[in-house]
Amino acid sequence: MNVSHPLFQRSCTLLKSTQLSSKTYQQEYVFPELAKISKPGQFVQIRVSAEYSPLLPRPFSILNVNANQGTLTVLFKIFGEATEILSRKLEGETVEILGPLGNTFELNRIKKLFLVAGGVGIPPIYYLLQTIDMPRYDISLFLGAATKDDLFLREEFNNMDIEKSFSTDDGSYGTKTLITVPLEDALKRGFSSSKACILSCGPMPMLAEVQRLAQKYKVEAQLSVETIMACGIGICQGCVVPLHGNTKDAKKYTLVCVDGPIYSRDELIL
Amino acid sequence: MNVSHPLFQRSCTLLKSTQLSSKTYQQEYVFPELAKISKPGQFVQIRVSAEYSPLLPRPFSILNVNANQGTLTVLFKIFGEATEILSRKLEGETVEILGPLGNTFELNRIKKLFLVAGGVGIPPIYYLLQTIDMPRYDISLFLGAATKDDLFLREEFNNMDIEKSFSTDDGSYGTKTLITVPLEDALKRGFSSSKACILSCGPMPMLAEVQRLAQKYKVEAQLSVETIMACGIGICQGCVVPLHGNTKDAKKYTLVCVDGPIYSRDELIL
Amino acid sequence: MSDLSVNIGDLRLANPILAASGTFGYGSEVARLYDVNILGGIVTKTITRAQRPGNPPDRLAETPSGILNSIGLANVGIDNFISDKLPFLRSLSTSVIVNIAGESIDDFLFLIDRLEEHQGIDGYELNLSCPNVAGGLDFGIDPKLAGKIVKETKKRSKKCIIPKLTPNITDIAVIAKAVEDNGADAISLINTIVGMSVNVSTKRPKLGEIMGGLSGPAIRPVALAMVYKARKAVKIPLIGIGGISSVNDVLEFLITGASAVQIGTFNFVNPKAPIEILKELEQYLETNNFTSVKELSGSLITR
Amino acid sequence: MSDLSVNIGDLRLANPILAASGTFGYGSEVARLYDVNILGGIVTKTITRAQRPGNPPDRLAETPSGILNSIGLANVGIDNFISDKLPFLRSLSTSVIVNIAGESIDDFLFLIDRLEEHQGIDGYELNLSCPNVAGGLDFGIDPKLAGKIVKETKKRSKKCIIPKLTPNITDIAVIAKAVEDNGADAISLINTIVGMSVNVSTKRPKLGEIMGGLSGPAIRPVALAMVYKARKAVKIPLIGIGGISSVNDVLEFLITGASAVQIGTFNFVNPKAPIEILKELEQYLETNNFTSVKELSGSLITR
Ligand SMILES: Cc1cc2nc3c(=O)[nH]c(=O)nc-3n(C[C@H](O)[C@H](O)[C@H](O)COP(=O)(O)OP(=O)(O)OC[C@H]3O[C@@H](n4cnc5c(N)ncnc54)[C@H](O)[C@@H]3O)c2cc1C
Ligand SMILES: Cc1cc2nc3c(=O)[nH]c(=O)nc-3n(C[C@H](O)[C@H](O)[C@H](O)COP(=O)(O)OP(=O)(O)OC[C@H]3O[C@@H](n4cnc5c(N)ncnc54)[C@H](O)[C@@H]3O)c2cc1C
Ligand SMILES: Cc1cc2nc3c(=O)[nH]c(=O)nc-3n(C[C@H](O)[C@H](O)[C@H](O)COP(=O)(O)O)c2cc1C
Ligand SMILES: Cc1cc2nc3c(=O)[nH]c(=O)nc-3n(C[C@H](O)[C@H](O)[C@H](O)COP(=O)(O)O)c2cc1C
Ligand code: FES
Ligand code: FES
Repeated sequence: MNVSHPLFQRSCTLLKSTQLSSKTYQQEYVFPELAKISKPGQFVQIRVSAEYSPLLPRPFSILNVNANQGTLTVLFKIFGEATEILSRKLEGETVEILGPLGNTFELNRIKKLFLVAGGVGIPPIYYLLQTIDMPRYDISLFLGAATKDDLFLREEFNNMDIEKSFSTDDGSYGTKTLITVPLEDALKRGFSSSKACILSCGPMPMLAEVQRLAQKYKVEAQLSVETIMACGIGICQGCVVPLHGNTKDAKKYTLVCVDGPIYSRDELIL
Repeated sequence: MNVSHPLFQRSCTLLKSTQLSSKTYQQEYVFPELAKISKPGQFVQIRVSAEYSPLLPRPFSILNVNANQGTLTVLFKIFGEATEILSRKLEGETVEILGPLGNTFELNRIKKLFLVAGGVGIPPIYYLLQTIDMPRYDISLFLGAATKDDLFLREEFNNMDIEKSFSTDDGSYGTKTLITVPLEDALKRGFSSSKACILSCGPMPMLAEVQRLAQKYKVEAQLSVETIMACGIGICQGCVVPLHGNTKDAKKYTLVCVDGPIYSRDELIL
Repeated sequence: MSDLSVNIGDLRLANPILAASGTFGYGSEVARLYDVNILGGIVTKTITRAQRPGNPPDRLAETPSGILNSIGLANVGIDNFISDKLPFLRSLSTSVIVNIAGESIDDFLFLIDRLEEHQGIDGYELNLSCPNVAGGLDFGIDPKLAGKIVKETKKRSKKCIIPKLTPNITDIAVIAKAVEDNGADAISLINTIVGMSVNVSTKRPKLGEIMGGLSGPAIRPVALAMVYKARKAVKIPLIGIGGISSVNDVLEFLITGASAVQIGTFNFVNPKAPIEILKELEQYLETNNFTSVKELSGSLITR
Repeated sequence: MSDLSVNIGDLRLANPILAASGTFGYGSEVARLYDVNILGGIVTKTITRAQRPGNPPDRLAETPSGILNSIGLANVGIDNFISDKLPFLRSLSTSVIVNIAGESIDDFLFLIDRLEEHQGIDGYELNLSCPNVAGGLDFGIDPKLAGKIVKETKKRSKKCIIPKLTPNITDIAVIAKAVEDNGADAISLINTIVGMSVNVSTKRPKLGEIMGGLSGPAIRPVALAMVYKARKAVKIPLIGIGGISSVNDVLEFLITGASAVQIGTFNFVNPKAPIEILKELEQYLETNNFTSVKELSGSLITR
């Protein structure tokens, strides 16, 4: 953990709230300090209410920032109480936001990108695509979700000049299959192992399968995981995932909030 | 306690919310079952939120009902969390209301009414005046509050053709004195003891002084008290006030929510 | 329709949703709002030998997701209970469990003997959170005393004897075991947790008695852990109590090992909560294809 | 300006607001957000002899106005603490209290001996909620063992020794008295309350370890009652812990008899909570004309 990495907490005004689908919202907040320094893959902790319920802030990936206008955008799906309350915030209201948190993707020496995202794992991949010089890379995008509604930002992705493949569990958009199926097809087709990397973000079962495929096809991978968090800054020790390379007397864990959320291919037991 | 007394609980729509002063609101709710049967002095329990905070419903006196339109009106001052949340309700929103609760004033054989109310004790007195045939009584009204803003409904009272006296602690409206001072002046002037009665509602210290004066000037009184409540229907035993006539081994208490909130002059230790 | 009935010793409850002692009066109060026969059972306010006026006010204070009370077992006493309250309870088709407390074993036996003379009672809940005047401490924290009360009361009645345990204890399993060993038909747990709150502007405790009992959703995780520990310690049925506010909460207790539950504080928040929750429980069982609610009890997967 | 300093044994804290063990890491994490020297003191995460990876996930679950955790004393171990964490702590001007735990008295003494070799430590908090492997139960529930740990550690260090008590006990006064009698300089209370929560859709406990510790506003009334009881039992200073979220909560603990307080769970809710509360405390003292915060401590009016 890099202690000198700057961190900010402040009350942020909601500038714009857009309902993307029945359960999905995109919200833009004023947070100039963060907008200047955040990187793709990082997240923020949002405290949705000053009450005791929900007590803890909730982690959300950064979908995008606008450094000039000093704004931060997140995209979220209503799961439970906190996301429900957040969805009802009106423009002009404020929430406490802490960030930027966590690490970022590493693109050194990489030319070929397999981007694999599912559900609420889509935002970090979107943010990444906003920050890189797309023509410099050979990009294949794989987006999956339970249903069309959860395939967030599909229009924006459709407008990008990259190779893409969409899939849904119910076939309501793209192919009716798990996203890891077209991924494996692509991996089978071959790639330059030294310059390729899978970047993936999504639910644990999806990441586990991506990990398996990356190992099988011997391609590097960076996997972004989600766990239950309390503090987001390494002080509660709550957000752990088991690491490979356990000694025989004790398991080892990593703190997702400070050492993650992004891990290289073989680090985690998923 | 009269078990057969009808009682209703339902989700009630807020029809109209009016801010009377910086901290005071008047709200009209749809509650036809209650509007048909409630009586002056009775109250309702309002659960302001479905969350755990505030957990308990809060008691509010009935300010008025409109049996034809099936509505209930309450008037409240922002004290803490529950009243704050209630004040922010928008027309069309719903809250759970339970009522009618408690007993009512008894006007049998009474001709001369001394009505003494302070602060949030004003609503029951207002409701009473809406229901009685005013010309049949000789009415002297004494309204007191900390400051002008808390002298709720003073315009409405001013429009009534009865004798009135206003006082505030800071002199911002009416006389700068405690309301019990003009009351004592009036009692000194004399009245027909057998047909007179003081009806009073307000903070405990005011009620204690009204009790003292009523005893001193030998006039009947009906005093409406407030305590902290949980259930409002006699099942928690929380809302007690000590009764006179204690035996030597144990104090006796009365449940304000079912046996009160209105008690005759000498019943309570105030 | 799934079978909602559950067995507590020889007592068959129509469903697992009961109203908790001290939060439902003597049944008649809530009967003004709904047909209380819908409930699986009613546990009365604690009845003592003599009428008790209870503690001086204030008796209530709100805390985060909970309430503190210091009612002090205010109740009408056994004589008034039998003459004024029992007739209504007897008229009900739902199960009636009378909660009793005393300051000595003799008190408990006296109360049972008096109540045994009357019809309409389906079982006894022994409130062991009452201080034993001689020893100075709660009956519920002394396994020997708790066991003895159960053993003696069992001798006086063939009805269900259900000790109700206090959570203010180092190891609930010890007491649970003691009452099981002495013949308890079931165990109710938990009673309130000792708590306190201060009015900062007056510098006085918010409760007249200084300390009181904490109840409500705040204590639910504590209650659930105690049900879990008791479940591992004993085989008799458990009745889970503490902070239940929704069908989800009921399911947590049943899955953890309770056979039935009691709803306490939430009767004050929403008096119709027990019947609303019962309806949701029925729907849950239907949707999830349970033949009987009994299948849920103890279905916790721990590995 | 009112005097904010308080004394805990020989230790003078600049103010009564401390960060609680396990909720503030090793100090450096929160230093990214504000100058931690503003605090009255920092209590480190519990340090053990060996590094501990802690319990399997999930380690956290939210409950009404509280959270459950089953971190399992995950910590870097004494060696890494001394080499990697102590240098930063030593650089601070605020008081540093190192919280230690062990499975035997020997472990505690070993840890103290190692730490005594180094500068920058102002006191030790003894986490007595750790299970004593031999006896199987927490040190904190056995007055003899708790007393003995205090007595032995006192022999090894001249610094403040502050046992931290568990609330999962029948009578906190007994343990408080035992540690006072054996020379404790102060008492911290309370640690978390045993609790549990179940994921109804998976039928599994929400925590990997099944049970965990409840903290946050939900437990505040319980903590306050324990401070009240301990205050009546002992004369040494008390450090109040449990659900503190605002200056009002701090005042409740001080009035009830605590000399200082620790903020735990609220560091997760709002990492700046301790310094915001401290500012409000200063304002409160000014507005209410207190010369010193010490005047508040134990100012509860009970009649
Ligand atoms: C690093 C990270 C980035 C995330 N990014 C996004 C995002 O960009 N968009 C988005 O919609 N969601 C994102 N999530 C998930 C989001 O945090 C949860 O959906 C949210 O916490 C649910 O809160 P709730 O109160 O609405 O639901 P709850 O009722 O609390 O829970 C619903 C589900 O969320 C899980 N959950 C609850 N609390 C937390 C917590 N503190 N941390 C993680 N999971 C929790 C629960 O286990 C449960 O499965 C991210 C999570 C992490 C860890
Ligand atoms: C029979 C009765 C009739 C009332 N009628 C009115 C009315 O018409 N208009 C009005 O503005 N207020 C009325 N009140 C007072 C009103 O109930 C309180 O102002 C309200 O409960 C405060 O809630 P809060 O959460 O806003 O404040 P809190 O922060 O909870 O408390 C503020 C003050 O209200 C007291 N209080 C808190 N909870 C309760 C409770 N459950 N019952 C009673 N007092 C409580 C507290 O002791 C404190 O002094 C009445 C009270 C009673 C008992
Ligand atoms: C106001 C109040 C009064 C209570 N009185 C009694 C009582 O007389 N006897 C008893 O055994 N339990 C009594 N209890 C405890 C409840 O029955 C129940 O065990 C406890 O409140 C926990 O459940 P809850 O969180 O659902 O309220 C009382 C609880 C409250 C809140
Ligand atoms: C995530 C977490 C980790 C904790 N770790 C420790 C610990 O290592 N040692 C300890 O003595 N107490 C530990 N505690 C207990 C706290 O220090 C504190 O006593 C308790 O949480 C009550 O205070 P609170 O309600 O303000 O959190 C921990 C608490 C939490 C929530
Ligand atoms: S969320 Fe607290 S350490 Fe990661
Ligand atoms: S408020 Fe419950 S008995 Fe009166």
